[in-house]
Amino acid sequence: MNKVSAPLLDVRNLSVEIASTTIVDRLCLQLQRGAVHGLAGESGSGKSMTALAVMGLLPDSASATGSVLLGGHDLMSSDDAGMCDIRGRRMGMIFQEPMTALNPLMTIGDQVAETVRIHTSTGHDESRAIAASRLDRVGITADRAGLGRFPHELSGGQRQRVMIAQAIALQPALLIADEPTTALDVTTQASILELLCGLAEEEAMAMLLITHDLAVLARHAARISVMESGRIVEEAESEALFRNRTHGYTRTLISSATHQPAKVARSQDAKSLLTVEQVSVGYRKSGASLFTDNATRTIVKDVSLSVATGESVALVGESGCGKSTLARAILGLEPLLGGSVTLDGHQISQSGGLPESAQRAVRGAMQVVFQDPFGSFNPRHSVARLVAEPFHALPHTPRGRDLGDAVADALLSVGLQIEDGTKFIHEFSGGQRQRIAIARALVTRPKLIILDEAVSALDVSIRAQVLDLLAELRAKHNLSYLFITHDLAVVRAIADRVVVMKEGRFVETGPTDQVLDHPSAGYTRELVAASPEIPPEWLA
Amino acid sequence: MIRSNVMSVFALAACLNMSAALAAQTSITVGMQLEPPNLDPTGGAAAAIDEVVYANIFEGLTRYQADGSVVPALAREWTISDDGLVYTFALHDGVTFHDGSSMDANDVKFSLDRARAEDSTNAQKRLFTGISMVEAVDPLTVRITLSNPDGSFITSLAWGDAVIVAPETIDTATTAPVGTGPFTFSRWVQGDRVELARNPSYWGTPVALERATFKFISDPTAAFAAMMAGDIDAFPGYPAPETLPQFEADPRFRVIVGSTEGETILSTNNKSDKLSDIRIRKALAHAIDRQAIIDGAMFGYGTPIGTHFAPHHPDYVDLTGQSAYDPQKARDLLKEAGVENLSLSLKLPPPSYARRGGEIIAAQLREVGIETEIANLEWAQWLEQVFRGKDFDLTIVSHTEPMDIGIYANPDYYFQYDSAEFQATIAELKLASDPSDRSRLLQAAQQRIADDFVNGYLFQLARTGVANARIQGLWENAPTQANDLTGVSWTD
Amino acid sequence: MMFGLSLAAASLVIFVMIELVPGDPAAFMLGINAAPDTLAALRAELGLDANPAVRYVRWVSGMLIGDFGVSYTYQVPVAELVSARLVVSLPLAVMALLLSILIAIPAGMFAAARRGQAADVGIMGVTQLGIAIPNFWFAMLLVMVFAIHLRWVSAGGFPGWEAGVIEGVKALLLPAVALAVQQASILARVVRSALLDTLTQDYIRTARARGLSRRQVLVRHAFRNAMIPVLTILGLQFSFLIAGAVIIENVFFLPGLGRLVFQGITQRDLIVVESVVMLLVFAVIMVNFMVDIAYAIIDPRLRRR
Amino acid sequence: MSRIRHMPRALLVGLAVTTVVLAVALMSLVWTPHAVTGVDIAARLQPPSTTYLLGTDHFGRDLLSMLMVGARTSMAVAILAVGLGMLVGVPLGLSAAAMHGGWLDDLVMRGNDLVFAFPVLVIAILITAVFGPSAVNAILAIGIFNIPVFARVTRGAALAIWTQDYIRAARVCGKGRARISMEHVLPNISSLLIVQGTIQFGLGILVEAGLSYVGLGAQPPLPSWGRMLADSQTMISFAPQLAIFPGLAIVITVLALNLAGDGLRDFLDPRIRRAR
Repeated sequence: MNKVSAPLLDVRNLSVEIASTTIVDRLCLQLQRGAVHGLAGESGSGKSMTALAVMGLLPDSASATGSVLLGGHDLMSSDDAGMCDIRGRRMGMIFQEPMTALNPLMTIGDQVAETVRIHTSTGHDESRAIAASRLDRVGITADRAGLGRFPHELSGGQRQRVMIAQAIALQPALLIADEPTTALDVTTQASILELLCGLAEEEAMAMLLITHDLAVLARHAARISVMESGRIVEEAESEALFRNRTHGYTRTLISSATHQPAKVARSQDAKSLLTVEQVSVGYRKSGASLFTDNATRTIVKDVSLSVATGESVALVGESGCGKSTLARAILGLEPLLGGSVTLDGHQISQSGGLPESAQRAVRGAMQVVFQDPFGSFNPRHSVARLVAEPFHALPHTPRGRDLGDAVADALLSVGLQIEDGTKFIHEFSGGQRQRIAIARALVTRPKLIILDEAVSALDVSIRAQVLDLLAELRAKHNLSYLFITHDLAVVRAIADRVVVMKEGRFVETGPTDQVLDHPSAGYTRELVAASPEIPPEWLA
Repeated sequence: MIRSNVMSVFALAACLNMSAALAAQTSITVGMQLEPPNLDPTGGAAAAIDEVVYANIFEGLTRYQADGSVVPALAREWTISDDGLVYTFALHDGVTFHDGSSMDANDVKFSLDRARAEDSTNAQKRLFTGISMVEAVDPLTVRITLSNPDGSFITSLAWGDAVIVAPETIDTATTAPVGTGPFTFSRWVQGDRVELARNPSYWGTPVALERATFKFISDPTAAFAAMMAGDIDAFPGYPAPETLPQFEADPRFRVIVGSTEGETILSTNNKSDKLSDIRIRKALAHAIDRQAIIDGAMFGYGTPIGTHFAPHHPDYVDLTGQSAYDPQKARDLLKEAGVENLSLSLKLPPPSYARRGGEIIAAQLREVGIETEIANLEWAQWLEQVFRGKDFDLTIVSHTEPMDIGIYANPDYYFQYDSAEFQATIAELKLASDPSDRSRLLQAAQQRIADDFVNGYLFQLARTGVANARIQGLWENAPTQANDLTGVSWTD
Repeated sequence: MMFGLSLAAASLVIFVMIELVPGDPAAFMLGINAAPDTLAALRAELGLDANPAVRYVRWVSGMLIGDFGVSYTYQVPVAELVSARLVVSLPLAVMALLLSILIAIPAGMFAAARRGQAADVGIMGVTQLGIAIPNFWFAMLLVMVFAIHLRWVSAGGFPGWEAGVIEGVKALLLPAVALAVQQASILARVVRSALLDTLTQDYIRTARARGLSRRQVLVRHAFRNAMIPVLTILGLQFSFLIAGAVIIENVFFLPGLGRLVFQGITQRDLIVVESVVMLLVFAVIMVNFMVDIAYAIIDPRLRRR
Repeated sequence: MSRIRHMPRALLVGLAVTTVVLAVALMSLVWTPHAVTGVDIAARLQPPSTTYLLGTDHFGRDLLSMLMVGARTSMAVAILAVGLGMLVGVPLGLSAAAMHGGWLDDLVMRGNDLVFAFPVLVIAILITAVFGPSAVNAILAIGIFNIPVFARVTRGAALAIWTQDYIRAARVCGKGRARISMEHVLPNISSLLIVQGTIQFGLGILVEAGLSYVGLGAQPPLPSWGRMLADSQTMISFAPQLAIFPGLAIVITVLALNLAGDGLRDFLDPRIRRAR
């Protein structure tokens, strides 16, 4: 691309400090009209602070230095009134969380029209008309009822479209999108990204697309800046960036994102460890009376699944498809409406419930790792106590020294130190916590570990390490995994077999490569197509 | 007979009959601490009823005057048969009730028959039990026949419970009283006030006031504030004696201090095993410093008494010396009685003389080694536990009925004094008609109960009132429970 | 359904509680020298001789047709007494609430807008003081200053609305102020913290990104969202103000509901106590119901489609 | 913009004053400047002097000594009432949260709503009318209304904890609801309970003052701030110290407790919100 025209946005030596900690360090960035500029980096790298500094919306505790020129006008020297005039009119911003980023008490029409009304002298009807046309542009049918709807009546994707509409209502020159699709399902993500990039081109906007997902940028951004610890370590055109991988950090990021742990060899004829037979799970609808029959909402509908010893099975699907509910049902945390679950030859769950003793017999054989590395641990217990918790109510609980040894073993096997057992959970990073969670799952020497989005909250580099650890442990202990995830990249990395789930039912089951490379079900094809991927040829 | 009812312990009514001068201001707001539960004096016991309606709305055949004497009211005059059994009353002519109907002998017969009937709810029914027959001889003549002679019958008829009511309006008398008095009832805002208006067709001397409002303020602080702020013109039974010096110092106000019939006593349960020993009761009497109680609880208002008798009565004997404050003697007596670590319950009803006096007495008893456990009770609880249940050691209460020493002759009365000798004295008194005999017997009775240290005799309750300095004609003393406004007027 | 059940449960609790109160209303009415037969006659007349179950049913079924019984002491229908008291208590509660709102909402908004600054610290300090002051003590000081020394208003009492609206409002002013101080302090704190809560929400940032100034954001977006916790507190306060003015009504000798109950308890006019407490509970449940409706008006998420 | 970091300071002041009041209350057990049980009518209504630092009341008792013992009464009643509320309310709230959506939860919440619907002061007066006025019954009356407060706060906070993954992890380990409540839930809501306890403590002192003001609190001769106010009200114009000092004592104590409570809330855990 030719760089003759003056950049629309010119950020020079931007530094942001909070409580004398440097968050953004002498950052320089130029954006051109009509182009999408990617800003990549892991959490805490300062991406969002950069965006907020450009918008002049830094928290009160932060201070910024340097210069931000928008179309030649210095934003850093504007007061808040001046910035108010520019925000919404000359530049707009889209945030990550569509569920909370819209005022729940205001109709979407009013929220979009508000951008128009506070910047122009347009009347009520006219601003509503503009709002309607902008909503129409982002794909929200703008009949009158549409304008009068409230955010809670819309899906996440629709809300994100409303967000876009209110940001582009006055056709700003600059649009900043901060992780605009991170909270969305992959199929929704694809369409939102298409919409954004189409808008940037059509309305000649400069767009700053901030994301942690390199694959998203590979597909949509013309240029990419990579941020690490507040600094831009590399900036290049997309393809060049991926092909050359000049900077070490960029290399790490790219290799982590596409990381594949060593495949685990295993015998194909291993016996079935976990059998899920025609299981249905659901809830009684709130407000429904005890006496009406069809008062339940079924989340998981009549599904069957088996996991063999040493096998790793991925259960993949979008949010709300019932995959986590099924996982909880297998763990005995949800009652079954129908069907049964058998583990290692023992029936552990069936509709109508089973005595506690049925579960106790095999309790040590099945463990779980949850997604949230922050919410998974009681902050008031020592790590050793946390790790030892699964021994509770096992028939043969080790005591004293044996217990200490078991905990030490588990900690060592996930790459932590024995001394870490005396510490508390707040002393550990997210990745370390997920290791502790795995240690906790390992301590009873289980046969099956259920991993519920266990790596989704981790940055790519950490994720790669944890995936390696999981692969290693599986090989060492002949473990079976049931991996619940929405991320096809993770599926590819860890699963022998994959089960695709949609609206409570299984739509496709098969070996990972076969399902992902040659999907047979329409939904699977859609899913695979929508999953962003760095073109393999760029990585050659 | 003697009456002692719960409400009346608050009751501090007033009297002073003066000629009424016409003044520019013709309305008055009178403060009262307690609100009457209803306005029918023949159907309720509360003193507050009489304090509103007595002499103002309702009248009886006879009535009390400010000085305590009883004079003719609706009855012009009467004759008594020689055997003292038949009373013939001549009624005033031209007396009408507020509804316009005339008051005649049939109304009198109705009222008295109703009061003494089997199902009567008259609180002072016993006043009428001596009546054997009431006859309307002609419209202006009533003949009453008694079963036994009764020297105090004329006085009994002056009670608020003996007022004359009309059969047509008696059913609504609780909320809309219709009487023959100089004021008519206009309205009652429950919880706040009762309003009266001048009766234009009053049979007697018309009153100076055109309107009168009784306002009910139970809280002493609020009473003080209302008086100070001028919201109330007169508060005859003013409940915060500690503030009287302020009113005295303020020329806008006049402080009226009078006497009541209220003997304030430390009632002692004579049947309690801790107190049945006279030495212990005597020790209690000597442990008490009356003046400290009068100063501390009543801020100096009150007269020490040594027996159950009003000091302003001619037959009063000052026996305070017999139970003079002497803590050492009290300790000796206790030692002599062989009691140690005596602990007594002291149950106090709401009035401040009891609550404050109780705290002082507790401290004084502690000085001589007697511990008390104070329990502050509401009237309902006090009635239940102390008066009826007799579950107490000590209590403080003011007996406000006139000439009520006879209660000591009733061994079932709550303090349970049972003395054959005293009972004989009272029986003799009932039959005695010679004034000097009566005087002797009354003095003997006073001496007897003082000698037996039945109760701790503290002080005669003073009637402390505050009024706007321009008001005249309010009662000073309280011979009966009343706020007689017939003689009240404003000066300029 | 829930409504009826709550009321039924409440009525039972109240009845049982009142049954436990020692003291006989008839004995109280007749005084200490009442003859036993007089007492029995009165008890029968008041219906006190029936067994508790019968009296409960009598009471509840009476209330259902609007008959709350007849006061033992006043011997007038309880409904009449209550309505006479309500014309004092209700306006007092409304005045106190209005005062409280008028003070608290601007103060809370002002403090929230200046979070951490001297004005905020000052306002919050005053509200802390307002919460800590016993209202009867404050009332006492008010009377001393405004009624006795300055003689601007009367020390208490209520002339009745027929004396004119101005006179009525004047009589209720000091009590309303005394009641409002604590309520306003609580409310101001709630307004402030609710506003600060909503100001950290994502949609506030979105609105700022749209170009709204801090002030516009506060007025257009934060305020309405902050109304939800504020409404909850307002509902609680109104319930409290109707019933909770017992002491204040005594200080200002106002003929209100609170004093009626207090008097009813001390005079063992149990039918009045029962009925008024029931009425207060009913009022609280009604207020909660109305608050729920108000939630739905403010928050579309709570509306039924 | 100059920012005043007021919270830590407020917390310090609050805690310090609370400690002083508590210390004074405890000290009154062994020493007061003058005896508070003696009555000395001759020395009544004296203005502040070197003998009587704050003057004397209408019975000639030393006001300062009365205030010290009154602090003990108020504090003891409030602490025990809050303790009663916690002792009953916290287990109720914990069980309700553990059985979320079950009949027990329903029962606790309905019961809470019912108690909340009753006018506090009126019922407190009724309770003392039933059982007779005494400090114990004041504790009971105040305590009963603390039960739903703690039940509600505990339930709300516990429900938030119950959604955490570590609860799920514990359940997978086969731990029962009761055990999880004690081991995982209670420790993690304890700071919230301390904060609420502090605030209820302050409220308790106010309610106790109100009850003893109408004569239903601790009985004489034990001094209590509320009754001291009631006793001295009519004397405010000639002995203002009698009405002013007990009032100030209440204000200062409640203020200190509220400051401490608010400060603790921010200090112990900035994430927790005032539960309603």
